[in-house]
Amino acid sequence: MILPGNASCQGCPISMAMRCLDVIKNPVLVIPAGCSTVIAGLHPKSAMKAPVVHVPFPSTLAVACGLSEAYKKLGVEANVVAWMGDGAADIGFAGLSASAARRDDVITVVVDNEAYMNTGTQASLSTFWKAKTTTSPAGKTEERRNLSLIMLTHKADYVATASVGYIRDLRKKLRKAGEMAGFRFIHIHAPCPPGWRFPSEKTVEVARKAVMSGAWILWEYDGKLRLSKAGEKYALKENRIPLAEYLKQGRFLHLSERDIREIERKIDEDWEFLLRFS
Amino acid sequence: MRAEGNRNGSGVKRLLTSNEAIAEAVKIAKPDVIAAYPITPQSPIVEKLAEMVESGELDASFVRVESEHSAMAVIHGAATAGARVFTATSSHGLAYMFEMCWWIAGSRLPAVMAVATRSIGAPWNIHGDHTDIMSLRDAGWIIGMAESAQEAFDMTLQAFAVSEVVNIPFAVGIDAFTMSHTAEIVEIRNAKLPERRQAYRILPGMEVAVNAVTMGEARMKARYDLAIDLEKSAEVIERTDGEFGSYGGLVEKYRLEDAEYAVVMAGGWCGDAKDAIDMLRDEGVRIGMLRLRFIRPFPEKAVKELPSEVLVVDRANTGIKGILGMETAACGVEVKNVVAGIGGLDVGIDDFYRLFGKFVDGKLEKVEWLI
Amino acid sequence: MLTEVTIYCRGGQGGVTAARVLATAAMLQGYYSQAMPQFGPERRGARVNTYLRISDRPIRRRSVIKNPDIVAVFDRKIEIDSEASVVILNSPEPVQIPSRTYYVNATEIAERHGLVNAGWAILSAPMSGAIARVLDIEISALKEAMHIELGERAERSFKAAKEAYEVIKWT
Amino acid sequence: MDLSPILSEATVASAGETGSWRNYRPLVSSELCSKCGNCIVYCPEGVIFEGVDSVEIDYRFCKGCGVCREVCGQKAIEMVPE
Repeated sequence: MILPGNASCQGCPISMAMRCLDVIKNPVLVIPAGCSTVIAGLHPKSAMKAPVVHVPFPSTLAVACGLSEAYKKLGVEANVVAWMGDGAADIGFAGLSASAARRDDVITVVVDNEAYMNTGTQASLSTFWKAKTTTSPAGKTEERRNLSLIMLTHKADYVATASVGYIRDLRKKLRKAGEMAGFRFIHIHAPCPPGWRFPSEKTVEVARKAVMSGAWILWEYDGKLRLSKAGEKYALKENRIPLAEYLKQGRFLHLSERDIREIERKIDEDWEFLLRFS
Repeated sequence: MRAEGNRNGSGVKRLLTSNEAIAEAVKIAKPDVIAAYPITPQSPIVEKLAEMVESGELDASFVRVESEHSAMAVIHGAATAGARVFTATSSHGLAYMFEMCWWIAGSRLPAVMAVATRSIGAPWNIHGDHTDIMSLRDAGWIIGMAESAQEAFDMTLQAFAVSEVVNIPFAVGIDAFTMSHTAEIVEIRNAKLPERRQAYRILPGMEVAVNAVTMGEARMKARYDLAIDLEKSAEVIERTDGEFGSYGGLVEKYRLEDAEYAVVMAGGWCGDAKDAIDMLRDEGVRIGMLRLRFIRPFPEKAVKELPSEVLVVDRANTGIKGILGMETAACGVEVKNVVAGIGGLDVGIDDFYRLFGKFVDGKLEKVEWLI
Repeated sequence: MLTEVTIYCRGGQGGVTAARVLATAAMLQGYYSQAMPQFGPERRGARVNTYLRISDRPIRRRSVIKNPDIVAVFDRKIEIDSEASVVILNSPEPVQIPSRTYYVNATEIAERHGLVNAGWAILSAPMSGAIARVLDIEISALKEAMHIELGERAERSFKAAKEAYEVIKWT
Repeated sequence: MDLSPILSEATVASAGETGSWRNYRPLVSSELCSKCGNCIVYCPEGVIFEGVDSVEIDYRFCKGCGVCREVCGQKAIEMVPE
């Protein structure tokens, strides 16, 4: 799907996730501004072995809807994939919500690296509490927004979280989404080596530690909410690794013991809250 | 009482507002995808289209979006896939979709949008002027301005025909309320449009990206091509004029042949101004009007042929000047410029009569505001 | 010849509909016509003007009517601030004003025909009947116009319009 | 109409021969490699393929990130300075 020799950084989680798109038949990608724009290829070259429609930030889902409606009207078989980062999900949230509410026949993938990486690591609504970014130099003061939970409350046809640390689980979820119709949403946790300040070979390890520490929960909803096999055991706190293990990233080096305990408390709350829907 | 006045023409006669006339034209054009967000005074256009889709009169996908930004984005996507598309907006709606207006033009996608031209706040005002549609000038759209419900109907059909030949989106302007909500007699002509055509479409299986990040001269080249093609669209507009009513192409020349004095205007208030011109003509004043039917491409040739005394009456300003005043002056024509009718301020025949009289008497300042 | 009519009414009374029905009826008789609501957010109960133009020549003007030939008043409580030579009033009895005045009890006719919505008599039908009579529009054209503009509501409305058309008096 | 400014064609090396970005080169031990495929699916660049005895790496485009070494359960990949 994504051809080698592309512009992604070393150890890029987005590129890793983009490779998984090959499980989807007849894809047409809609990509707003973000790292994915650059990774997908600079003019006059494209790195994707699929059609790509590059669009401005907040238009992503609406353009995807337009393509999907037109293909249906013109009798063209297609799987329109709106592929975006957490930045586009922030600025385009009204369009995302409307698309889900309309049940547009679109697969939405948010590769969430928890900040605006393409413009130089500014805080997003997904940025973790206390994480350092260039616009939260002392650590972000607000909570991160739980995007996938919001999409779940839209009762979309399919909602899943995934992680580049569990690529087979991610591929399975993309395949499942590709074989369904309706509004499908996949939220991929995508640890970013330069943005989070960890070595490029650690992308998978950091992603897995997020899941193993309980900081990123793997689940899916297709009418019923279930924890995914790959991460279900971390529902039990005693199975989790110490959170400090996951937080060994440049953006969290300033955290105190108390901060870490506070994050742990927030994570416990997140689990409790999510499991009410299952 | 009986009259025969409106019996000419072959199509069915109906009493329609410009909003309704546009909806009827769109129905004939058979778009595949329509997307819209309501805004006064455009809403009746898309309400009518929604009704037509609901009743099966029109086989189109009608997408109810949450904003004008998304309305333009939906038709952008649908046009990319090869669909015939339509939307409508006004004022703040146009401002909100502005970014996407640039994208659909830059992508060279044919599309048609009706703009019920309305003031942009602040302060709040829902009434007519041309401030919204004039903001579209730089985006790379063809911009037409109708004067009557009949012309709104004809121009909407022509818009599809022209846009799909030149691969440039086309906005049809109608004045808020004085046109959008005013019912007039419209002949529903039996126009037939060719099948949808466009320079490219994006389909599954293609290994191609559209609008990837450019470096070097590609963006400048794209912008230059669009500018040139927009200028050249004048030929297509002139050529197709007769197929959709006969108006004279980019401009309508009213009593201009022997005129010493010329008034340059656009939009729905030109009718009142024409009545005022007739009054002055009856008094022996050789005055006429150049009605700009198009703002883009700008009718430079016709403007350059104007007599030496020119008054441009504007319903939108840039700084202290009127926008059309500035555009006309940029063609090398010496102009007097009046800004009037902002925020729906009514300008009637008597007002035009007095204004034109002052112009003919040489008593107008270079730029004046009719407040 | 151009005839300009201003309808004074309150939002919800059907002034806009009346103007449209009359413009369509005039069109059916071969005239050019134009129906123009007062522009702005309509609010039920608030005073609104509606404008109607009929002419044997194309109508180009779209500005509001400042000096109407005829004024039709749907609600007597609305002050008539016009010097129009002809006034058509919704009133149970004649009213002495300088203009040539026609009157018809449109409210009573509307109520009797069940043309009421949320406690408001809908006056478009009887008043368009009354105005049509003054404008010399044929009853058959009015009937057809009502069918075009009102669809299935036309039948009952036309009965009320016809009654007003027949009973309108002048003082 | 010239569409070249707005359309782009799919191609390898859209950002050039990215092997030149590499500071460390992953070397695969054919003795240790079990061809489990972990490195193949996790390689961000998609430049690791199943070979005859072990996985093989297209060094023309490998950026040398080292993810393959980290996900290898057999410890069959080592990163050596270029």
